[in-house]
Amino acid sequence: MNKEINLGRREALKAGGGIGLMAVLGAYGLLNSTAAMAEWNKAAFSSKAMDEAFAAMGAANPEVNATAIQLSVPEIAENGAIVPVTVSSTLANVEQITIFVDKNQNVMAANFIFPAGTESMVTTRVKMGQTANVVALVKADGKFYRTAKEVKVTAGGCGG
Amino acid sequence: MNISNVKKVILVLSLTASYAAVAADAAISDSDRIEQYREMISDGNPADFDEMRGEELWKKPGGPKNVSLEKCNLGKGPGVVKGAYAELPRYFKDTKKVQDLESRLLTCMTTLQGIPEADITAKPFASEKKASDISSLATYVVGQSKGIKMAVSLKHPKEKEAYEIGKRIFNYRAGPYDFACSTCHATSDVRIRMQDLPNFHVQKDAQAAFTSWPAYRVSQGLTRSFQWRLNDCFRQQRFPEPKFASEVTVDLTMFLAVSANGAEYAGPGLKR
Amino acid sequence: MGNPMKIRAAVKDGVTEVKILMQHEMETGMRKDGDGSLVPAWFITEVKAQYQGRTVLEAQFGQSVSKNPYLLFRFKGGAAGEKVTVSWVDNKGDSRTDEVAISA
Amino acid sequence: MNAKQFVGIAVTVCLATATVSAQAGSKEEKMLDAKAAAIIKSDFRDKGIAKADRVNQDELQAACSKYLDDVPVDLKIKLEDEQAKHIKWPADGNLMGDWKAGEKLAQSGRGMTWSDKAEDPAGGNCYNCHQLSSKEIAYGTIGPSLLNYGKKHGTPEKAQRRAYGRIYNAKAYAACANMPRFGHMGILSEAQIKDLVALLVDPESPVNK
Repeated sequence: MNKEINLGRREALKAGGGIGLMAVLGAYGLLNSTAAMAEWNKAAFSSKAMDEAFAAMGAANPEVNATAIQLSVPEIAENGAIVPVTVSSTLANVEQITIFVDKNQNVMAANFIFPAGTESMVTTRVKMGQTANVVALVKADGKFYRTAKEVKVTAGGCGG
Repeated sequence: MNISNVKKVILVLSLTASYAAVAADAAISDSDRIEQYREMISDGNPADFDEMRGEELWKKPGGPKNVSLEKCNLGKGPGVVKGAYAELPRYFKDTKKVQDLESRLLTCMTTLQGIPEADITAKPFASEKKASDISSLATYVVGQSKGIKMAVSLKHPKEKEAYEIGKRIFNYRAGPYDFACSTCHATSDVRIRMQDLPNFHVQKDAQAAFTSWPAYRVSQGLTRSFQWRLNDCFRQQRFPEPKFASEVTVDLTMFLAVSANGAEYAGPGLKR
Repeated sequence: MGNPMKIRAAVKDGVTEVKILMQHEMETGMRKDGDGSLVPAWFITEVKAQYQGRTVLEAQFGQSVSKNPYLLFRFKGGAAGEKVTVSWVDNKGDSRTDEVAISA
Repeated sequence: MNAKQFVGIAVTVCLATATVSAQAGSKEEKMLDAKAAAIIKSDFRDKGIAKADRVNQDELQAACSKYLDDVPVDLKIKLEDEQAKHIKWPADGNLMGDWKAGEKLAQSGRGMTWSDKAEDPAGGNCYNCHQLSSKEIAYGTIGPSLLNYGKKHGTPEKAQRRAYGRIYNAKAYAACANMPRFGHMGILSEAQIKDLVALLVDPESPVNK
C-alpha cells in the first residue's frame, strides 16, 4: 500500500521535473488533435438557473428517473468546498453525464463524455455555497434523464 | 470488533443502501452522517502534493551552505526518515532539548543548511499566497511513518519533564474566555458545532486525533502542520500566539503524542 | 506549465479504474482575497484521459469543481504496464499532461 | 454507563497510574508547576488584539486550573460569591432585547481572537456549545441544549434574570463552568446580552418555537 503511493509520487515527480516542455506540447497535442473533442459550452457553464442550463445543454425538460440514475452524495457536507459526487447509470448507451448545483451562482459544475467501452459512472468533487440540490443529468441513446438530491452544508466549529 | 469498526460497517452498508432507506433510519445520527462524508472524501488527499514538495526540498541542496537535509538526524540517525515521526517528540543530545518534528527541522535547516532561524520562523505556516518549506518538509517526514506504531519515549528525564509540563499547559485556563485545552478536550462524546471533539484523556480519542495530523484542511485549501494545529487551537482559545517551535508547543505536543502511543500513524490526514 | 497530477490506474477483472488528483486553484472569480479585491476566475476547463491513444474520458469543468479536482472512472480493457495519459487545460491557456503505467 | 464510557474510564485510569509518578504537592510537583508557569510566561507573544498578558490568570482561572475544575466546596462558594458581586444589571431594569439580533449573535463564532479586529463586532459563539433551534443542525453539545428555555424557567421575569446573569457571568453560578464570562470580561455589551436573553426567553424566537 505504502509502496504504491511512493511509486506514484516518484513518477509524478519525474513528470514534474524533467520533461516540462514535452508535457506542454503533449497537452496541446492531446487536447487539440482529436476533432471529436466537445467544445466548452459557455452558455451552459454560465447559466444562472437550472432551466437555462438544461436548455443550453439541449435537454429541455429531461425525464426524472431516480432508479436508472444512481446519484451518491453525502447527506451532510462538513465543508461546502469539497462535496463528493458519484453518478452512475444503468441506462444503455450512456453518452454524457452532467453535474449541477442548483443554488450555485453558475449552476453547471462539470460535464463528462463517455466513449464506448467506458463504464457509465464518474466520481468528482464540487463546491457548494450553501445547502442545495445536486442534480445529475444523463444522456443515453440521445435522450435526457435527471435526478437530484439535497446536500446540507453546515457551519463548522474549530474542527479536527 | 470494536465500536468504531461496527460504525464503519454500518456506514459502508448505508453508503451502498438506497438513500431513502438511510434517511428513514432514525438510528443514523448526524455524527454518523459526518463520518459518512469523511469516508467519501478519504481517497484523493491533496496533502500528497505537499508531501511531494517536501520530498524534493529534503533531497535538494539548499540554503547558504547549499546542502540537502539528507544528513538531518530526526532521532533515528542521520538521514533516517522512515518511522522517525512515530517517535517524536524526543530528547536530542546535540541540542540538549526535547524537540518535536518542526523544531528539529528548524535545527537541521539552520545548522546544516545555514538558513538564519528568523527567516524560517517569521512565516512558518503556509498561506494562500506562499507555501512554507518547513511545513512541506514536515508533511514529507510524517508520510514516511504511515502505518508505523506511535512509540514516543518517556525514558529520558527531560522527556518525562516535557510530558508533565505539557499536561499542565493542557489544563491551563486563561484569556478572556477562560479556556484551557481541557475545556473542550477532556470530556467524551461532545462536539463543537457539528464536529466531534476528541477527549485526550481517552486513549482511543487521543490516538485518532493525533495520528491524523498534519492534514489537508479543506476549508483553507492548504496542508497544515502540527505546529499550525496547536497555533490555531490557541487562537480559538483566545490566547496570544505561541512562538513557533517554542517549548510551550513542544511540551504540549509531547503530552498529546504520548497519549496516542500504540496507534498506527495514519497521516497526513484530510480534514473539513 | 501546471503542476503535476497524481494518477493511479489499476486493472482488475478486465476493467481499469483510474483515479486522478489534479493540482489547481479552481478560482471561481467570485471570491475576495484578504485585501477585499476579487480574485480572478482561474479554473481547469477541459480534461481528457487516453489509453493507448484512444480517448476513454472527456470532461469539461466549470467554476464549481473543487480546488485540486478529483476524478474516478473505469474503462473496459487495460493491461499492467500499459499507459494512461491525462491532460488538462485551464481558462488561462495553461496545461498539463501526465501519464501513469497501469498496475495489476 | 455504556461500553464506550467504560473503556474510556478504564483507559484513563491506566494512563493515570502509568504516567503520574510525582506525588501531588510534592517538591517535584511544585518544581514542575513553576517550570510550566515560566514557560507559559515566556513562550506567548502579542499578536493583533491578543496581547501576551492574556496568559496571566485571575484568581478564578488559577484555582480552576490548579484543581482541574474541581475546586474544594468552600473555595467554590467563595469564588462564586466574588463573581456574583460584579454582575452589572441593566440600570433601566429591562433585560429583554431583540431575539433576531440575538440569533445572529448566537450563530457568530467571531471575536477576541488575534485574527479578529478590535472594531469588528464580537459574536456570542452560542451554537458552538448549545442547541438553540430545532432547525439548526450544526450545534455543539459542550453545554446543555437550550431548546424551550423560556418555557422551562418559570415566569418570564425569572427566566430573563436567570439568562442575563448566566450570560453575564456563568462563573457566579458554577465557579469552573466551561462557559466564558461574556459580560464580566467585556466580550459582549449590555445590549448584546439583552438580545441573547430575548433569544432565550421570547416566545417567538426559534428557541421556544
